[in-house]
Amino acid sequence: MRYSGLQVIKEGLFGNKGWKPAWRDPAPKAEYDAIIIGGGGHGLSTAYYLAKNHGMTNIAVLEKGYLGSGNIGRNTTIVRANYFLPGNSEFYSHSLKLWEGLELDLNYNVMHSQRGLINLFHSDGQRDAFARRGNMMINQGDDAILLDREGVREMLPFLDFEQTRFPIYGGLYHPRGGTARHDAVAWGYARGADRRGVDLIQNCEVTGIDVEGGRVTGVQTTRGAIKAKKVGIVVAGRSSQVAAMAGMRLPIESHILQAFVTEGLKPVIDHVISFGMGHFYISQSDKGGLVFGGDLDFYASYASRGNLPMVEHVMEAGMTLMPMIGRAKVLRSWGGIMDMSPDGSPIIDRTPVDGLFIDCGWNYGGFKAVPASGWCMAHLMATGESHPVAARFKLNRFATGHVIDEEGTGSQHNLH
Amino acid sequence: MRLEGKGLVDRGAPVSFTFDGRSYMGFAGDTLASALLANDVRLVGRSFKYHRPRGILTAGSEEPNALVEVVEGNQQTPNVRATVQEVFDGLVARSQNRFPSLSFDVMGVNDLLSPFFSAGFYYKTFMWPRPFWEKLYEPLIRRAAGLGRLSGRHDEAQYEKAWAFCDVLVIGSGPAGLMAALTAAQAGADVILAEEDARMGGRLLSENCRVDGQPGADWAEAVLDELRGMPNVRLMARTTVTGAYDDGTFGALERVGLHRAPAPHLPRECFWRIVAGQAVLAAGALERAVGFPDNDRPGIMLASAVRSYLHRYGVVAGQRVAVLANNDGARATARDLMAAGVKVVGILDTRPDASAVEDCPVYLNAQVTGTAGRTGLRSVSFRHAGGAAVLEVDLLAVSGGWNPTVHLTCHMNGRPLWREDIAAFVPSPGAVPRLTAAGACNGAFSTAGCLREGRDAALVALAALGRAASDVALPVAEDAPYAITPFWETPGVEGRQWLDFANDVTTKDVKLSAQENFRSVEHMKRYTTQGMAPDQGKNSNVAALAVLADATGRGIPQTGTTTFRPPFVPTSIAAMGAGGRGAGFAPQRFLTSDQASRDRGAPMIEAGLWYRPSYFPKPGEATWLESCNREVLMVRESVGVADVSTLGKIDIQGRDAARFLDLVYTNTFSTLPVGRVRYGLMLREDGHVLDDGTTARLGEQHYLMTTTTAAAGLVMRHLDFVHQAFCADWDVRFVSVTEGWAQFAVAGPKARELLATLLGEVPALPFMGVADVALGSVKGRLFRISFSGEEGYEIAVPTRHGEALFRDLLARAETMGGGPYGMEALNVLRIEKGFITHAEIHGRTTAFDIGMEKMVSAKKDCIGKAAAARPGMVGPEREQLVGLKATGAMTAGAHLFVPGERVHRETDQGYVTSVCWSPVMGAHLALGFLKNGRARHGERVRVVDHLRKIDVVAEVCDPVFHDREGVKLRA
Amino acid sequence: MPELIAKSALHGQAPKVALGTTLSEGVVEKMVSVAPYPGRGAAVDAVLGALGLRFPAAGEAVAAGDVRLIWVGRGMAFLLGADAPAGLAEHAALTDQADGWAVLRIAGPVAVDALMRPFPVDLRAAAFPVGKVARVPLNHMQAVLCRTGEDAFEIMVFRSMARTAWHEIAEAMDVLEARARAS
Amino acid sequence: MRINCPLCGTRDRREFYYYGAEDYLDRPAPEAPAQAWDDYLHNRDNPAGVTRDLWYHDLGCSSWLVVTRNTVTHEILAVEAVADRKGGAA
Repeated sequence: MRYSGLQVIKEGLFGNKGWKPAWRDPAPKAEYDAIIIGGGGHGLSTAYYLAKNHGMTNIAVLEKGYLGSGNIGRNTTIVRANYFLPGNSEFYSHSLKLWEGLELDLNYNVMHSQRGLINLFHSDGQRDAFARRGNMMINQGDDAILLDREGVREMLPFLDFEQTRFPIYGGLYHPRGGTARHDAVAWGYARGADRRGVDLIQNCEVTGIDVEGGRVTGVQTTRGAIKAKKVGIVVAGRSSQVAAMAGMRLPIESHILQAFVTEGLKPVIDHVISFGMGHFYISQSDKGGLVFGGDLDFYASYASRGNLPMVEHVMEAGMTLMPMIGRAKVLRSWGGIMDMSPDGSPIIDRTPVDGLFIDCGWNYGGFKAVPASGWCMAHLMATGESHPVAARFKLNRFATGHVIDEEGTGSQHNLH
Repeated sequence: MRLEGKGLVDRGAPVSFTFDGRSYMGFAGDTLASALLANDVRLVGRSFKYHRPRGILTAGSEEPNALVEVVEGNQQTPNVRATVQEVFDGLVARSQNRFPSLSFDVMGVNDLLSPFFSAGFYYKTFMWPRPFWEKLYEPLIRRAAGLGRLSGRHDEAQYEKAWAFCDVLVIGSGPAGLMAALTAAQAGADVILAEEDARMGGRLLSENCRVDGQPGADWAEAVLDELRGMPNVRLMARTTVTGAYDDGTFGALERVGLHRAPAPHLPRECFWRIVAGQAVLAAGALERAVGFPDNDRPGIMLASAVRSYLHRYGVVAGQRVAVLANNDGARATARDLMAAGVKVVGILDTRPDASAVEDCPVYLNAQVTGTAGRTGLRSVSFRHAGGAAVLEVDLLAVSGGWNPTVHLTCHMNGRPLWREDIAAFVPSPGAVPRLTAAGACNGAFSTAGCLREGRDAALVALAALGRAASDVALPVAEDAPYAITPFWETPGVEGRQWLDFANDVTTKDVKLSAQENFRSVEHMKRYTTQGMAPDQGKNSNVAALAVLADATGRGIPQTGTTTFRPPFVPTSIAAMGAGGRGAGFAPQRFLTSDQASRDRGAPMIEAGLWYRPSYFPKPGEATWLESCNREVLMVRESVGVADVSTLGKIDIQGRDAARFLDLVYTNTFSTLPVGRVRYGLMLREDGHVLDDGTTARLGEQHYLMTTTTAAAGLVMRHLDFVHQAFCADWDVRFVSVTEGWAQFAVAGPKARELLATLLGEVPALPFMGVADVALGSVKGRLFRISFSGEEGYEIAVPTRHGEALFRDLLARAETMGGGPYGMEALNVLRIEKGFITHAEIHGRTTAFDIGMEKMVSAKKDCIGKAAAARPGMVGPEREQLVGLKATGAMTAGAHLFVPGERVHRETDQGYVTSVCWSPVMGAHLALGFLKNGRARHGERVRVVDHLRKIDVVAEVCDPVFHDREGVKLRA
Repeated sequence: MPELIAKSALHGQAPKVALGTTLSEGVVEKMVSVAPYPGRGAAVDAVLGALGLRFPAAGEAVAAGDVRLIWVGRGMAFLLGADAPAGLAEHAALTDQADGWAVLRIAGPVAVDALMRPFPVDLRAAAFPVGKVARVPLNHMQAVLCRTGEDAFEIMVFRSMARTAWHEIAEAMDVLEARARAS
Repeated sequence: MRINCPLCGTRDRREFYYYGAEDYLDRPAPEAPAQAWDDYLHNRDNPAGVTRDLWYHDLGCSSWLVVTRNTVTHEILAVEAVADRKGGAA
């Protein structure tokens, strides 16, 4: 069933009785050409592009909960391509280009909104670091504009320019940055993959990975054994556990990232604003909620929930930067489980087991990567070779010292 | 309408307030909702999506409809619950999400278009043409969405945060909470009793009930009097516990100043962090609505709320009332109203087998098939066991049963348990460690049951605390069983039945989500937005779940629940962020020279929480650059003085001090002679540069390390780790002395001359030497070190003398043609000399990159040495520190390219980190990193900064531009 | 040769009084950190014994007349009011700390309430009795908190942050006063 | 979250700085093979369950601590000073 405005009107006139399921609920087959473990954003986009770009349709996505039950539904929905190190730069640039055609490609409105992202800076040194970044963005073919204090004031007049603890020197404006409706991304890819014949199997937890003679042969699940020639692990938040099923120990530590949304308010913030100095970023959803967050809780955790010190820190940062949000009331907080890698950059690579591939280590930046991650993981699984824009995301780069450390904080997992 | 002689409001204290510009009277003790109802105002809001007219549904913080803006001067607070806001003289409130007025809202047209606005419709359209999304569709959606408005102005009001510690935290002051508090307090435990309402007593204030023979409210007051008299009890009214966190920590929001006119320093709200040894959750239960067509009209109210308004406020919200219920409890509503003289036209009991005996007509097996009255209920149509009927009513009290307030027990991932007998979820025991649920929130709905569970929960808490319990007698109270037959929606009728009032989610939306295979409860929630409105699903999640369970052919327990997460009630950013506004976000650190610098007009800039002077303008200087150039030349030609006290200073002593330094620095300090200073490089264990600085050997077993300003805390933590983890038994101790010494750089060809006038005699220090000096009776230290490339000294005195010494040094310098210099000049001087800062050691550079690989001693181990040897950390592919010299201006952040090659990420050769105009050399200088840069001195590179429109060619050179041989330093 | 005048961290700051409670700047003339080397505990106590002192346990302040030795962290105490006794340097690292810290004193009936705003620590009498000392943050600042009387405390913060520390406690006092006025 | 510092007593999490897994205590010998250093710096068991990790009482007594705790429930089972650990310091 094709979605369109006309279809919405037609169905509306007939009581909305004709809408079909967005995807099937197939029983798992005994064998597939490829299995993707993990029905989150990255897993679903991997499946979609395996089917679409590589014609692999005898494949399944195994999800232990419901589709999109991981971080794809627990993030702050920011989409951007503002990295400055080789490796990240070309990858996120590619991802943003895919975002820009996503609705028409998927026939699903993921509400990708290029409302612009502004990274504030508060000293000459920070300005120069952002200039280095912005220039790299332009060198890569993306967009960036360096705003001075008055330029920021023009766009964001409600910031506290007079009293805030860290005076605003300016901002790096990324006009093509923005947001998207997070759940819709999962659903759009799920529906797209399903329409191409991919089996999306929910409530199917993988409990083991079968390896024979150094080669993957299938997986054990709560719904029985399933054979497969190729298996992709795409389970950010649980990467260490699933990789351990194949005897691997990953350079990953799991951390909580909390985020917050307020009650609905009439539009007051039209951009995505990032206040790095205060570890605070914010945007306003189309429903009117202020969606914002800060840094990790900073201790390893799988609890999907955090504690007050970071909650308070985030609120304090909001109050020093934009005290006009003081009377907005936080409606809900939540926590996602982040795969934190030792350099803050992800891994899309083969593993020591033949036919077993891994896509993990997205730190707290996985949402915007969903299209390119799936694109590159699909390329890797289909061809056995890294896609050129993900060629630096090697599993062994820590051992060899070829790290991609945007933050410059070193090999401590939680500092990225 | 207000009833004479009823209610607990203070009839002797009338107050005046306005709503939508009209003045009304209420009494102290009223909420805005009770006062509006007393004034027969029924229409108070508009719904989110369809802009449906809405009235007051509840009498508590769970209210989904009656959300208003409260206005104070040019500031306003959106989405205030009229059911929580207390009235006071001068309160100004107005309705929201309507245009132009509450009674005529043009957006009400959405209601007519609702067939096209089904759940998730926006995912299926607005896709074409692509640019229309940001330009047309999204702005329309954004404008229509949202409820209240922020003022857009800084919130300048006072807020507060505080801590409290107790043995037992009791949450809720109804019968269970009061018994728990009393039991715990009488056993001597420190008790905090937190109550969301302005007045303690919970449902005892809202029901016609008796405890120990007295009216419930009187019994509550007597218990509260007793608690007030106990020093170990703290009563916190107007305080909502918002979240349960690890290890007995709770967040709580106290409404301190919201019920009165603002006053100076009086906080609007206080966010408490309460740490409790044990907790008793006695949060009560929330009544559920019932699904039937147009069940959202003003005049349809929860039965318990009708009783609250009657007993607590002496208000009835209608003249002709009907009651719709699926349980026995709601019968009291009819009886209480009739006792108060209100006309009850009928009880509509959805159960076929309930009792029909009341003093008013009772209709069994009743199902409402429709309601009339757009801005206020006029009639109810229904069918029942005996046929169908229409009742003219202006108030319909509804009760779909009760949901225990389990929310806090879910905050640590606990999943509530479904209890079939009460058709509700109850807390999973132990879901929050050290917290016991009691009373209605635990599924005990009788007054006697609440009293008993409250006492028992306190006994559990006392036992866990190891305290003996005193014998607390249980009062006598009603103990009727709770009889309910679930009724979620009305079958076989046309029309929309609302679940989530605020977000306009109907039973049709839930069924559509199931139809489209959004069958998981989380999918349904996210697809329909059920439960995501300001009431957080408190009024509707369970009913929506039941409808989904039915639509998917599963039971409720199999369908599951969504997760309740903090906060329990929407909580203001300002309260949780209290203290963060303005400069409060981080401590401010001031130098002893601060006032002296400001006296000279120096703009102060923030650096690692410190404030440092940027430059010292002189009359006639129009730009910072003019001042900076003068200060640079001053240092190069005569003498300059700068406060460098912000550098971290660590005093290190012990027989193993030298050995310790050898471990943390790449180079060797055990060979440093006493009285000498050495530059040291410190790596992280991953092989990248952590910090650099000079370390002086003050004695055989005594060193003084300096760190950069930014990394002072980081280095201290690092040293503590290395010491405690790897060599705790070594004879070494260290402590920060950053704050103990004020230290000033005196630099330039006349530095020694200046110091001679100060000290009488300057110790004959070699370059990189240190000596004790005396300034009168004050003992100081003199270092011969330089960050400028000139002959330079740093003189340090105990901090209390810092200001005096700074002013003295300036006075002396100025008589010699010198003076103070600021951060700008300091930066130019160090770039000319090729000294690095954190602009260069930004966390991604290695000793190899900055040309210091020879400083990594081959003769010993050090932190970071092994990892620095990884293949990717060295070699010609790395970007290496170089100098750049150009005739045109360069910018830090520019990238480097080979002239003639295309400018692209793939051809990128490096980047610029620091730039300056060198007035000494008459050239633009820069430091930067260039691939294989050390082998490329003499080459020309293109410096491109798109952002600042810079495109110049520079010459690659050694990073040391000034006095490469160090002749001046050693003069 | 100049005679350099000395200024305290909060030089010129008048005491603040609210609800009978006074916040004022304290004076430290002498303060030395004492950090015994490994295995030297007995020797350190022997030397300190001459002053009538011993090295304090964690959270403890030991006093002899006007001379105090207060625990300030792992393996370290501050000696206040006296020079380090002869011989101590053989067994412990000694470092002058008199200029590195600002001292604030608060005394009066709402001292505890005021401190329960910025300090995340249990100040109930049983948990924090008179004589106890703790390393505990004052909001975001490192601090030393010492209970000197039932309603009296001494607070030490790094000298450069004294103004922020003062502001945060003074604001808590203002708020308490406004609350009292409103109730 | 509250951590029972052996010197300071039970304190709020905000006073502590988190470093990472206990692995950081087992520093390989300087000449150890590259794999040992890779494991030391990067690779982690990262259990969903009981783990031992390193915390620093940053705004307190400056002790480095080994905390035994559960990453799923956040329950803290034991706290020990790094410097005092059995068989610890070299």
